[in-house]
Amino acid sequence: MSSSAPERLDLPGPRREVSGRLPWMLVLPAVAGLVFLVLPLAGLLIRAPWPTLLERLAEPQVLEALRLSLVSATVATVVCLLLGVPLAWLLARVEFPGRRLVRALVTVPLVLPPVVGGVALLLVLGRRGLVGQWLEASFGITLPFTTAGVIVAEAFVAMPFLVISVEGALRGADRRFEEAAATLGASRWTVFRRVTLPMVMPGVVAGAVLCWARALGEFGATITFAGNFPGTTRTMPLAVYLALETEPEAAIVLSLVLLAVSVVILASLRDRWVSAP
Amino acid sequence: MSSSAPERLDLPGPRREVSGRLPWMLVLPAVAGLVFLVLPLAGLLIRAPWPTLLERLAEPQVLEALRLSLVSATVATVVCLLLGVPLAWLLARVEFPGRRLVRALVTVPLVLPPVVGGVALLLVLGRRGLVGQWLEASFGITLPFTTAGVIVAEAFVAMPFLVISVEGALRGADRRFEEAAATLGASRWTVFRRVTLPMVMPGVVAGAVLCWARALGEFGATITFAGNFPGTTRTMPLAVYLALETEPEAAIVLSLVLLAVSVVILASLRDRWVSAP
Amino acid sequence: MTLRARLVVNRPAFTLDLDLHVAAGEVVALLGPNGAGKTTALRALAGLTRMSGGQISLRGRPLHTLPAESRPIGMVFQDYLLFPHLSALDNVAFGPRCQGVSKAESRRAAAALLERVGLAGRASARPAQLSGGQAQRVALARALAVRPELLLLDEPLAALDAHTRLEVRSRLRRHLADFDGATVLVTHDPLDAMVLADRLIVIEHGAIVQQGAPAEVARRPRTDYVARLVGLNLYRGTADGGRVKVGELLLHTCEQFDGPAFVAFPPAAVALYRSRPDGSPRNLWRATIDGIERHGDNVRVHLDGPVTAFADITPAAVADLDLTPGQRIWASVKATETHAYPA
Amino acid sequence: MTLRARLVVNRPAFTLDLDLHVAAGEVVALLGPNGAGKTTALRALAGLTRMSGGQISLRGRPLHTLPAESRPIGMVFQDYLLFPHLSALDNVAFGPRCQGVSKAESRRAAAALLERVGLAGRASARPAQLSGGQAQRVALARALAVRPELLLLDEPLAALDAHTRLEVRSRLRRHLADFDGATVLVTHDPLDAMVLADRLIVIEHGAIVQQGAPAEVARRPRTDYVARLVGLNLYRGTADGGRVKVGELLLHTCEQFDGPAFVAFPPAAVALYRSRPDGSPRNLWRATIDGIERHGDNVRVHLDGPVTAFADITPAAVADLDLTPGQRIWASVKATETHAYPA
Amino acid sequence: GSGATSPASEAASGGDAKEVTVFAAASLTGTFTELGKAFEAAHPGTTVRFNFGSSATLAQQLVQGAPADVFAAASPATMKTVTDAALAGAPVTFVRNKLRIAVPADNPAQVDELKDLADPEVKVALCAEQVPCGAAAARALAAAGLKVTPVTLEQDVKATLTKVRLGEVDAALVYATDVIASDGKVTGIEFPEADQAINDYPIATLAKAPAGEAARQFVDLVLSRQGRDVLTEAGFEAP
Ligand SMILES: Nc1ncnc2c1ncn2[C@@H]1O[C@H](COP(=O)(O)OP(=O)(O)OP(=O)(O)O)[C@@H](O)[C@H]1O
Ligand SMILES: Nc1ncnc2c1ncn2[C@@H]1O[C@H](COP(=O)(O)OP(=O)(O)OP(=O)(O)O)[C@@H](O)[C@H]1O
Ligand SMILES: [Mg+2]
Ligand SMILES: [Mg+2]
Repeated sequence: MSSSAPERLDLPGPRREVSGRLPWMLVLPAVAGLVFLVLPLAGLLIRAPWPTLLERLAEPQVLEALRLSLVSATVATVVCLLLGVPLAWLLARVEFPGRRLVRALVTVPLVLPPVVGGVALLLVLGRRGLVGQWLEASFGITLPFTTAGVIVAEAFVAMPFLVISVEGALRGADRRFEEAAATLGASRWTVFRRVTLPMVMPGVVAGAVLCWARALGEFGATITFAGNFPGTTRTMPLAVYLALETEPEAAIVLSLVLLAVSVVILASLRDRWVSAP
Repeated sequence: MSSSAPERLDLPGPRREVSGRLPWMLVLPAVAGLVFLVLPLAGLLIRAPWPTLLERLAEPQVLEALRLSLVSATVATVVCLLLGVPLAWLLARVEFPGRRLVRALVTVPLVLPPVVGGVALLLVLGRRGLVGQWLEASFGITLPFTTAGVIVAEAFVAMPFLVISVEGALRGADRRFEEAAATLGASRWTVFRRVTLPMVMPGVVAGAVLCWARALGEFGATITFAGNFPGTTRTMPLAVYLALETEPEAAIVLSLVLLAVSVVILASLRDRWVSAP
Repeated sequence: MTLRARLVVNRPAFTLDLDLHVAAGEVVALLGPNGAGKTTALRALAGLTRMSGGQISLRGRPLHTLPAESRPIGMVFQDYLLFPHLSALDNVAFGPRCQGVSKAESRRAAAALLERVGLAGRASARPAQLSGGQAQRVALARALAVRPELLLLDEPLAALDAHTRLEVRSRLRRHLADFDGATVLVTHDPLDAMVLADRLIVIEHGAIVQQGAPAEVARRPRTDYVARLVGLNLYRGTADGGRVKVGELLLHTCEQFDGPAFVAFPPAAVALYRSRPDGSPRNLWRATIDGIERHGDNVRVHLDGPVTAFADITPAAVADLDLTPGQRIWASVKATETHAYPA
Repeated sequence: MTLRARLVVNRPAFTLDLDLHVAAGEVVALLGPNGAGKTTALRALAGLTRMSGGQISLRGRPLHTLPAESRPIGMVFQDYLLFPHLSALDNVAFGPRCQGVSKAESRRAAAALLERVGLAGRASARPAQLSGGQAQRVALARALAVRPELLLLDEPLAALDAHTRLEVRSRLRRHLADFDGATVLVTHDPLDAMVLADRLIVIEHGAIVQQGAPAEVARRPRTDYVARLVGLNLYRGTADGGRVKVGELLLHTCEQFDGPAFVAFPPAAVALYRSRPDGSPRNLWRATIDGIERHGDNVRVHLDGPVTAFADITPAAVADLDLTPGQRIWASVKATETHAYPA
Repeated sequence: GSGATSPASEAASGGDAKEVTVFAAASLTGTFTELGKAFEAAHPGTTVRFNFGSSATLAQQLVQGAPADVFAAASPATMKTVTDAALAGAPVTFVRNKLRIAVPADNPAQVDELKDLADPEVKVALCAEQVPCGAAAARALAAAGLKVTPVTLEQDVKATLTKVRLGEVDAALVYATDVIASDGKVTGIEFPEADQAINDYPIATLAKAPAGEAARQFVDLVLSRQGRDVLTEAGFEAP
């Protein structure tokens, strides 16, 4: 026996996990949660006017809104990454007085109804706003009614998602690797860039996905702050809302387009990023 | 010298960090991000009608809406935790065909404009909806226009935040601790409950905070699916919406109340939870 | 036989293929250089690494079809893996709790085990507050707490200081003696292996290269790795009566046989001379000094030449001979200290 | 003096207070039982643990005012802490990169260092794909790559197998010999300490209990921990000429002096008898056998009685005397093997 | 709370209706709340519960089976969605709303009449054509033969008004009621073409109104002299 050729294991099923049976205590609620999230989508799919769908998709206005949505959500996510990851680092790694309050303040745009968020942005960055006045006088920059305004509104609403996800990831990361990097002469910036950031990359990706998705679906703050004009500020959610006023079927089609595009993008991107480290 | 009494270190500043100077490459964008998130709040504060604020706060309708908001957001968060944490576990720990697609589908409620989300919920859970019909016929349960409906709408919109945060935390966690638990005879359920969950608690807390805050600010899906009845379904964001119709100043006051309450709750809760492990 | 296993694990640049038979109450030590596959073998036994083939049976029941949590094993990991959110006591009580023992009873048992490893006073400490060795001892207690039928230890004593090590080693030895299941122990320390194990299995590159009783392995190493482990110079050659030809060199030995052979002699048996000696030692060759290092109370000299060898000499001899690296020198070993055995 | 430090760290249940002076080119080994504070002392030197007091100066410049990244140190951690997202090569190249060396140049230097620790073939492996000992060697290379003035090693050889250990130890020794900075090394292995260090510092409970040249410490241990480390039986008593009173027992020694004294003798010097012997040994007492374990080629017998002691005897002697735990027996040591020195 | 069953079905199960559920356009929030109080005073024991929202959302809810007694919409189009589904009886127009040019109190662009809006220097906000105020604005501009390029097409009239209140735009076309509700922060300018673009507000009782009789009584109140006074005071015009 001890010199027999290695035998193949006769295991039940092709993908049997080493660590045992799946616990129904977890699988049951997980499936329930999934159904809860996906079922309403089924409702939309059933109601969608399939015959006219293709023809509607060909409308240039739809493509324009879609393009604008994707571009502005992506740029907003980049802005959020540039500002939000450092902010998360500050909250997770630096002790300063009032940190608890600051951490709670970061969630403000989440709690604020988006329309009020838009009003608040107007009060600050609008033509007569605190900072907006000065921006216009000094640099000739006006944000409302421009694509830049859409990005600002989306970034404002979506950034908390990024900050909170990344902060959670940073707190969960083993700080001793950062210590090891420090003994190798790495400044805090280098530590952040070459050790901390790569190690919390799954958290950053998760946060960026949340942020991007939230920006893509943003409606209230965008229309309030940036307005709604085809080509410059009318993103898909705005088009959907207006369609809802007159023909709900069209709104469903537009929503499905938005969903399909985002699901395809997320499904093709996330696993590659997430499984990297 | 070698036998001198231990001398106190003469360090500059009271809280000097061991690991060196703060890198401006991080602090600068962090502060910029913070200002960006908090400045609009300042705009609201400046515009708020302070003299009438207190008297408005005493209105029973405001307190009612606030109570309803807090209760429904909290119940929705509990629902999301019960369903969403297992779902996150499924996505992070179990290999199954189509996992990538499922992971992308989880973000659907994020991308869907909330009003369309509300319509979708009506299509499925409404009185004439796919599941709603059956719920009413079999159990006499109707969800639209009830507080339960508010909770359903909020949970639908907020759950992706929880799922994605927790999944990120799970992927970041060291799986070898789970292996160690398995060798000690722990079933996957026990491993989850006693090892995985405590280790990713910061991630779960971050997710729950996001989820709660998002549920608290939820407007579009709620008004569409649950309507806007004082006492049962009129949460603060709906009250803000109506106030915008009649007196915009009142809307700002109501928003500030919502913000103040949530900031106080988050500031008092989160650090305690987060610093536990 | 309690444990009969054939472990096959294929990895891109590595294949493990071992037969492992451990009797009830027997302690088998797995030795081997870094990367030999010792940890992989333990993980396969525990059900943590999927086997590409083979099978495991414990007391006649198949084990490889069970998930890790249903295998009656206790395991101590190379880097402890104590649960960071639980106190030392709760780490140890974890296993019994999973087996359905009541909370109070589990904690009592855990406290008793912590006492046995000398950590009664640190029961409430979190792993992050324990020193390396304390953590290792808690991990040991945690594995013992499940009363396993098969105990797997991945370098259980590596992080312990000499003092504690001695104590924990002899306690572990006593526990293993009481223990009627099989034990597989991975260690780098030949002393641990000699003291704790009834049998040694030496693996290199995923395959067994030598096994046997500790004394047998120590006397007759069959690979360079084992020879260094037990502190012998080892060569492979061809025996022809009382002489073994190793490369250019002809070594005289006590044993008489023909055919492929190993020859071994201890570094302490090597004598060094500045000029060619006219004495009785039959085995004499010219060598170059490659390096000199302190080794315990003696000095170990690395020799290059027709064979590479270590020689252990006293510091006084180093001074007398005025040895320096690069120097040419004569080395000799008496035939009576040179042992040959069939390869 | 290159390094002069007074390290004070206060923790709730632990205080570290050490004076540490290391000359240029000197290697100091920090020994001590688990939890003595060795890692804490290294972390304080590296700037990773805040000191409650004291100061550090290296080549006359104050070090304790610098953040960790500005201190010219290299450190090997007890549990490696290799960056999981970088290959072995990039882990080693990390330090030079931080010092502003170009990418290509850093990688060349890193490849050379990996070669030196025998891991040229695993340069592109991620830490998760390395075995324990491979990881340790990469960590060593990573610390050497920054060309530090002060090298801090927290058990750098603990996870290496005996074979590799010998090689890496002698390479490390050569590197330390070339190295003109100060080295502080934490180890549990007396052999590592003896081979690598010019001076030993033994700490217990956060304070120095003994220091000196390895041979001196080995000959004249001053605490139980050190005695076990170097393999001696040690007692404290009062000397009165050539005799030392240890509790009830009077031990005769070669040395002559008065006052508080330590007495030490090796386990191998203890002879055991079934009945009271009528011989020359002057030091004789009645003992109980507390335990017996294999110890290398010999057997170590644990004795209880007026003094607790270890005796090393041959397996043949065990068979002759038919020793069993619990048995009463006579133990003796010759006065010539019993050394006393002032306490 | 009382969340398990909807307020309307509670009323229905009570047999003798004690509760009237009114779905009303958000622009009716102020006036209908006042009328509700008056109704409750006149019919002791009966309560009126309002569900204010965008007319389109309300119509959607009704089509999906929402239990309601009365629907007051801000446009005939949304009412039509409901009547087409055979959910409501014949609707009656109870008020009309006329457009005004709204400018910030300091009128920075010196706008006095409709054709000033065509000046490219003037930033104008209009409602989107999909919502009633946008449709009305389009009709008015068409009647005047003007081509106006707005900077934004808002989703509802309040959002349009907000832009004027905060001075983000120089002018906008909104309803007279909105100007009156703005408490002087916005100035309203009447213009003759507004007569071509009047918006009708229809009201109807729903076919399966659980409150039956009480629902009709509420509609009667809205159409009564008393109702008309409350509505015209807020800026609405009688049909
Ligand atoms: N997760 C992994 N993926 C790929 N290769 C791996 C992985 N883990 C280990 N290996 C490789 O498998 C081989 C065996 O590794 P293993 O950890 O079993 O060695 P070991 O004998 O325990 O060594 P050590 O004494 O250093 O702990 C090594 O070549 C190692 O590089
Ligand atoms: N983060 C911490 N918080 C509180 N106590 C700690 C912490 N880290 C270590 N200790 C305690 O400080 C003491 C010294 O620990 P240290 O790690 O320096 O010991 P050590 O000499 O390195 O031991 P070992 O040989 O086991 O590694 C121990 O009692 C330990 O329990
Ligand atoms: Mg290993
Ligand atoms: Mg240590």
